[in-house]
Amino acid sequence: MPDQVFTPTITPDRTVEEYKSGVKPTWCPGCGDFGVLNAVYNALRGKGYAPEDVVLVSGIGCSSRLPFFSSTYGFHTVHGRTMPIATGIKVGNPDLKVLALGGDGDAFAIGGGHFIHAARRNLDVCYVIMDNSIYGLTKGQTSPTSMVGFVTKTTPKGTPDRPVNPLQLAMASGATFVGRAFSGKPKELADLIVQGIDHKGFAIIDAYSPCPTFNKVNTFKYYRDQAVELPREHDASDVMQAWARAQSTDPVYLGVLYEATGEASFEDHIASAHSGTEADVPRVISSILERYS
Amino acid sequence: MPDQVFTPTITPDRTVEEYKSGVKPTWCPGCGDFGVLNAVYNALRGKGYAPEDVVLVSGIGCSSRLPFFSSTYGFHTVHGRTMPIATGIKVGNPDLKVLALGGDGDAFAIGGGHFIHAARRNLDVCYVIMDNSIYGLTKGQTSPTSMVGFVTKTTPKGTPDRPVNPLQLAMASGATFVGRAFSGKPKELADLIVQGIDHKGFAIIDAYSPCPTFNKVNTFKYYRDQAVELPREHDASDVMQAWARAQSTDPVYLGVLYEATGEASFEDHIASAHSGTEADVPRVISSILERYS
Amino acid sequence: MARQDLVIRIAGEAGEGVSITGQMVTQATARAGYYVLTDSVPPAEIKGGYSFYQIRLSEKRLRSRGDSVDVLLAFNQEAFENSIEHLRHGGILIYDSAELSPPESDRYRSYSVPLTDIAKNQVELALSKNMVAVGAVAGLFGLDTEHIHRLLRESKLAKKGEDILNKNLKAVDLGYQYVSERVAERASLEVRPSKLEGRIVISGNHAVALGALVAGCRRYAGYPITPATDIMEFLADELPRVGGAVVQAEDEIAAIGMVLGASYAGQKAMTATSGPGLSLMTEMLGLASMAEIPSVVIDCQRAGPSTGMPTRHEQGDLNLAVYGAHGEVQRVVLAPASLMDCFWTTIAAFNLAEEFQIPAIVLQDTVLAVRTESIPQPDLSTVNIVNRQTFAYRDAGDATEPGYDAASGPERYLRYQITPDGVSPMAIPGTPGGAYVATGLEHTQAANTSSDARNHAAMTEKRFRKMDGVLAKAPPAHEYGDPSAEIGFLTWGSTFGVVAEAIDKLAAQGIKAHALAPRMVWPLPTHQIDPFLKNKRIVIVPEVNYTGQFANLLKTHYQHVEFTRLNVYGGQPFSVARLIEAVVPNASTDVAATREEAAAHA
Amino acid sequence: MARQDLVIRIAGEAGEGVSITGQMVTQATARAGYYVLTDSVPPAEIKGGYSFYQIRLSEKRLRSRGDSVDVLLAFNQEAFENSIEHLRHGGILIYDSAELSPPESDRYRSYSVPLTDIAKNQVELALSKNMVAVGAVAGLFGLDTEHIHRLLRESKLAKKGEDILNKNLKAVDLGYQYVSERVAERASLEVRPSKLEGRIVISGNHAVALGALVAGCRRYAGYPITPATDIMEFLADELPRVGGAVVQAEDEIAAIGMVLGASYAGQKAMTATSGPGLSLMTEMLGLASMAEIPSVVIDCQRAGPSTGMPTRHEQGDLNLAVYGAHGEVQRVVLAPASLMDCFWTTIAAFNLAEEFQIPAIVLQDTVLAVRTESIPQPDLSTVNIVNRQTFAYRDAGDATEPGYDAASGPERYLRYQITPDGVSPMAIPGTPGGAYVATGLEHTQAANTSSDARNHAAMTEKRFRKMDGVLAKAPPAHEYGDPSAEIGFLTWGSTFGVVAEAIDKLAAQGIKAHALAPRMVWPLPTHQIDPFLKNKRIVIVPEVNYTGQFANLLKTHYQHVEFTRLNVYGGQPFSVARLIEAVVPNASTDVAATREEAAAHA
Ligand SMILES: Cc1ncc(C[n+]2csc(CCOP(=O)(O)OP(=O)(O)O)c2C)c(N)n1
Ligand SMILES: Cc1ncc(C[n+]2csc(CCOP(=O)(O)OP(=O)(O)O)c2C)c(N)n1
Ligand code: SF4
Ligand code: SF4
Ligand SMILES: [Mg+2]
Ligand SMILES: [Mg+2]
Repeated sequence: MPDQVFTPTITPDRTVEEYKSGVKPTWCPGCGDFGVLNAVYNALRGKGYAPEDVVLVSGIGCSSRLPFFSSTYGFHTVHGRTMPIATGIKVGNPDLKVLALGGDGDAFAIGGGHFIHAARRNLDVCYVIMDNSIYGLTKGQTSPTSMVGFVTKTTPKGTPDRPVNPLQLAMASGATFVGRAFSGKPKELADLIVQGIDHKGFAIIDAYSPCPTFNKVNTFKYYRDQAVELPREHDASDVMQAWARAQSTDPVYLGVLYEATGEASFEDHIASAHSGTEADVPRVISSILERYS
Repeated sequence: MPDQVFTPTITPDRTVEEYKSGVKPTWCPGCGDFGVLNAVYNALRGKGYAPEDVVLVSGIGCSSRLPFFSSTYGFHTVHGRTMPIATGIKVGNPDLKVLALGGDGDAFAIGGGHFIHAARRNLDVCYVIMDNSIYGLTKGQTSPTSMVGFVTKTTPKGTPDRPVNPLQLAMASGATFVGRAFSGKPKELADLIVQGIDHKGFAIIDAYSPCPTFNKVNTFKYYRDQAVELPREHDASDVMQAWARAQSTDPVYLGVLYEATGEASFEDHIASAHSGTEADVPRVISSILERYS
Repeated sequence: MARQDLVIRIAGEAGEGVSITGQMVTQATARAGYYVLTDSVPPAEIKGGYSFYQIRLSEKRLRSRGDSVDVLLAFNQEAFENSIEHLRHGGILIYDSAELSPPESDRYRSYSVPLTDIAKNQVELALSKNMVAVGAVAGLFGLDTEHIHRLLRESKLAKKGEDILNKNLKAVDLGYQYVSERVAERASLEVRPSKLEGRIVISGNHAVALGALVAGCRRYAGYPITPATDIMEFLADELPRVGGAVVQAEDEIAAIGMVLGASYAGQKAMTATSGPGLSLMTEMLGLASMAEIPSVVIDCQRAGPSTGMPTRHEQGDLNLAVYGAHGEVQRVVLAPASLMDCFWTTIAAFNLAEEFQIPAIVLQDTVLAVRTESIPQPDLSTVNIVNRQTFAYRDAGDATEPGYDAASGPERYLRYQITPDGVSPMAIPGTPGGAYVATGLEHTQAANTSSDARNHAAMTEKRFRKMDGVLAKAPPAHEYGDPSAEIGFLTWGSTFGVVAEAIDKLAAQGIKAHALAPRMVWPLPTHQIDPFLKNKRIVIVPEVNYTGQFANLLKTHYQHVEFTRLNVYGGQPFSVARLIEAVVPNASTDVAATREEAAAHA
Repeated sequence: MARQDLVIRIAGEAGEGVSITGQMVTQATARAGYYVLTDSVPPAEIKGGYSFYQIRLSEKRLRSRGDSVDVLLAFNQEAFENSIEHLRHGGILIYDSAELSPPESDRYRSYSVPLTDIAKNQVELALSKNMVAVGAVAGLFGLDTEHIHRLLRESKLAKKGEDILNKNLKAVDLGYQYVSERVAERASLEVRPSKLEGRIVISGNHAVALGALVAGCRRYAGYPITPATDIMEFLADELPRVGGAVVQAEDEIAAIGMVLGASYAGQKAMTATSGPGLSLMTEMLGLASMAEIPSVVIDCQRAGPSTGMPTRHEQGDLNLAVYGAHGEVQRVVLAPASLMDCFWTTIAAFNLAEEFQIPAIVLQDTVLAVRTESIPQPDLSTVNIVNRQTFAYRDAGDATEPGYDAASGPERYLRYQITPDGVSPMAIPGTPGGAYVATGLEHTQAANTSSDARNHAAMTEKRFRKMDGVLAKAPPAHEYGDPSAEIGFLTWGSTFGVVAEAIDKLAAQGIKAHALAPRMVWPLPTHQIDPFLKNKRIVIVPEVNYTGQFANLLKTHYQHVEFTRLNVYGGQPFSVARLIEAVVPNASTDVAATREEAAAHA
């Protein structure tokens, strides 16, 4: 098995239909996740990947159901463990195209620790966080990106916790591509996903994906009012500019806030550490036995 | 029990000896942690706290043994869980003086997720990370603050992971006090701990504390060469300045890089949510029973 | 002649409609003096999809949801398809004629009720459809609509203005009227209310939360998870009213960590979760045992393994609760067997945790978590609250005084003192002279670390001695049926309720049976089980899992008793019929095995 | 007459000195053709503190570290104090006169050897003290110093220049000379070497790592923890040499997650940890069972609970390995019983994990983890490697062909196909037509989510059917002693080695005994245990834990067998004496119970 290698197939003239699994999404009508799903379909089509060369990895949450709606391979893991499993898949077979997906709770609450480390490893994975500032699947509790004072049944007096800033968190952890998008602009989102895939190293995209059922604050309208494209002059290679625009809450900026190019990916490091292949197994074992004799 | 309340005793004329437990530190000769321990003694003495009003909370690691050497209360928890337990203690009794302590592995590897959330809660705790860029207790493996290329037995070709920036991570997570210190300057460290204690909200101090046994790179000499005090003009209230100086690696800056004052602490939020006390229990229970009848 | 009981299922799309209708009927029914007990699919995962709310009412105390449905109210086609096989032969189907037109069948009588139409055209408020449904259901068994009217007037609806309220009242009446004029079988559906007073209608999870509040729990930390979240939601409302606090943690490890921290600081604290969360707490629970920190964990068991079927029932976490630790730990595991028990068992958990400074795990299960039931208001005057033994500062300077002596210095306080019962007084931070370091490392009596062999052995024994005390304080087991019977059911959790009904049914057939359900499932309360086993020829151990976790636990102690395992594992509770079948194979009972169970028997 | 065996303990401050001296003696002894077996305190937690390295050598195969010490070499006072009670009556104490002057005693003969002095003044290289010690030890039992010289020449020292090397060689000779001129009992210490060839000297953890490499493991993810870290360190060196990779994860949850990810992607992968890490992996291991992902976890058991005593021995994680999951899972738990077994059992773990697509847990223990032993070089030609059944793309378009048919579309691939043996071929990403979503939710054969009761029941049964296959493929159990004996020891893990020695000793006293140690401890290999139990009158179950975890596991299956539990729980392994005592109470054996054990008997 270790020698199973393949060259991913790229076919430019694919259709979106080829990426659909035939399973009907179970999301509520009006859920932002539909837009993200469409953007994922379109991004994959744009890349022309064969569905079998792609793995969508997710956690647990409404958003994390996405892989079931796609004809690619998928791994719907457990809550918060999207990153470790995506890491394992990429380390297991660096030729696979791995897209990670999931909710804000999955990524930043229970998965917060793994997020930091996936970023600092600079794993060549694009991670789209479907950020609705709420726990959708468990029916509406405060999430790490909810605003201070956000009222839910578990925080009836409003949450006291200051929101995590996903973009700054990614930058502080060494991520090399940091973007923000909005499910209400699925074309731009699809473009951003393509850029994230093309980027060598860890690409994080915080995608606002409203939950009309449980979050009555961060709605489509809210983001339409609040979110603007990055100004033309924004220099994504300048970490200080990126940090400053990530800090802004009014407006919030959409697009590639930060990108560092030319950095080695985790996969590069692994490959460069190799001093042999499967063919060397007998030789290596002999040399070990000799060493111990 | 819920009504056990007390007013912390402050006695200004205490001696350092009063904070020693009589247990001899088990650290290797020359370990940076001795300097941190002394700074902790001095900071507590400076505050004049009664030892029984103080709880030192730690995880697992060489550094995390510190509470055993102090005459205060202590909780030597499990690896990486310093923050949840410190949170519980403060929420359990907000009058206690809680100082958290531990290693870089404890704080940023296994404890990385909790670190983010302790910061965003703005818990009124001062957290001193004894940062030696190595796992000391397990005999020398790469830690999240080790530099790229750092060679250990688990990373014989040098670690591929980019180091976490503890200060930026804290800022991205909403910490309101972010400082850096060096065990080789214990007086300044003690002062910084006092400032961290005095700060209302979460104070994180990344304290370089070399491990001469296993880290032959980040030595006392290394930090003496590399670390300088913040320039006089540094404005700790300016998050952009703080971010920029936290970004710098040559030199690295010592002192309070960032402080936001006047923010409500987690304990403030909890107190402000209270609409009654233990005395209201019978009334509250009656009203619940009525509601359900 | 009035019926003994009636089972009504309201089925439709997951969301507010089904549960609002169900809850309103339940409340009104209880107000009218009936015993009432419900079942439902817990808050659905994502909106949409099939969902139901099942209400059973009776003049007498109820113990299970009922094997089959007498009246099915179907809001849509999917609901009809999923529920119809649960309708008993000769049952009644009510459906919204605007949404579906089910086929005729001689298995049931069906009535179309134009719920949507009445709401739209007669009430002129489309949203009042659910109230038309409530009225229709009331009309079926003759529930006085006055109870519904009063509930509506007390509800949030009343604040929406006179017009809205009146329209809703009218909707109820129209639904009632429609049904009472058309459904011929009405008389056969009548159930007499009981005349009991002073009852509350509460869900199992809320009973747990109320129990915690009464037991003295003042800190809660948790991470949302089905079907445990409403415990947190209840306490998030109530604890701040008594100076307490609820923290939404970043994950379950943090939640249990906060509980340990708060308890170390002197508070009674708890968390609630379900299987995945309990799995994550494994390491921290070991710390709780080793550092001897009182702590309570409610595990609302759902169908596993892994994420499994989050809204389905299973008694699958017993092994984890008992054995889930590296090294060897002391803990108590309790399981409520009825809704009332959710309240009392939670209190017992706090008391045992406090007295013995150990973690107590309550194995709630999905059936009880989501069940709403009318129960007698718990008699708070009988509540016994236990607090941990604390270390107190004595400044007497009197060396003859046992305990701490200020002059002798802090060495005198032995946090982990080796005592005959294994319990050592705990110093709460802030107590002078009590300073110590709580630790998960093996330690001496004075809480210093030690790898000494003699010390480890002695400390292990000290900690395990506490388990004897725990056993002596075991809350009484549930018993049902005829103690002289040779057929015994030894069970746990909500399965006990179904067993009790089965025993009644067997008794009616002249078959004697006897049931025992220990509320403390670990350590094994052999002093409760021994007398039960004495005269038994057959001991059946029914549980909703595949491997027979409780049966295996029993076998580790009872080497010479033959336990007959009886397991269903389809994510559904036992039916009464299945249990009867185990005693009287091929018995033709009047209840049809449900589809789920048919599958799960295999 | 030469002795059967000799036990030498080198004791001093934790750090390089003790282990370098010990390792050098061990290597040279093995080169000289002796069987050699060591014990030591695992890499200490923080530098300093007491540490020892114990070497037992013999002409015959050894199975335990030896109950008592024949020769104690004490580097300092603390080492003397901690070790002296392990020295047998009439044993020999060698100490560094510069560091301590122990009292005279008639329990032992003592010799001062001026290690420091010789190194400083005669060799003129203070650092050579350890080599003086090595020479001194060699001199005691007549080990040819040529073996040591050769090791030094092959070592890193040789690169430090001729002068340094020569000084070290001289140090060895001076130590040898000093002892041979002074120690009167030398003749009585002589042990004859065996003449076996082709042996390797390896530690238990390295044998595990080597086994993994041979089994086809190409990905490793782990988080450092005592006493497991050296498995990771070994593979960090070796895997990149064969195109593999090691990832240092941020915690144990991430480590097992990476293992599952890599395995999903088609690699054989593993992680190694000890108790605290295994606890943290509980949830993820449930996912592995549910999503059916082959995976291997090495758990180097240490003394618990919680952080416990990280450098001490205990067989305390069996419960967690077997039962540590919410819901009900399929896994295999193996335990090596000897050093050689560490190699083979790891291979068996991979084979079982692959064949049945389940997690396999290897319960390594501290005794084996840190033991170094001379063992025959494993015969790689007998290694059998099993790979998972994979789904292969067949573009035949031939509908009669079983398996995938391109024309029929991806629905045709059933990842979780219900098969007679429960095993369903696994598609590896990149395989056309094999796309599926691995999930921890209950799922249909086609890997879609489902809460259907019939489906859950059928899937539960499918998954559990795999356990029958696992049993059929159980690696053979270890057996020792006389099968006709009525006294049986049923044990597991490293305890088996001590049991085997006890059986030899009992045989010498004319008492017949028989031992069995299944290498597969879960599922219970009853086909191996049944025949063993057949003629037994007494079945003793010795294990290093308090509650008798293996005994309890046995009881869940064997209802009518009386198992006699025998437990020590001081963080130390069994002594031979303790086991003999269990059979022949108050037997006066020639071995003294060690202090640790004396404590742990209670
Ligand atoms: C270990 C564990 N804890 C808790 C849960 C319950 N749970 C499922 S999804 C979820 C959070 C969902 O929020 P998010 O990740 O933001 O996804 P969304 O549903 O909003 O898309 C929680 C708490 C779980 N499945 N597993
Ligand atoms: C759950 C768990 N995983 C791993 C370990 C092993 N371990 C103990 S301390 C430590 C890391 C020590 O590094 P750090 O936190 O930086 O502290 P230091 O020793 O350097 O002061 C590790 C991996 C453990 N005790 N528990
Ligand atoms: S609950 Fe919210 S996030 Fe979940 S499917 Fe519905 S709208 Fe989307
Ligand atoms: S190993 Fe390093 S960190 Fe640990 S005590 Fe020694 S010097 Fe300090
Ligand atoms: Mg969300
Ligand atoms: Mg460190």
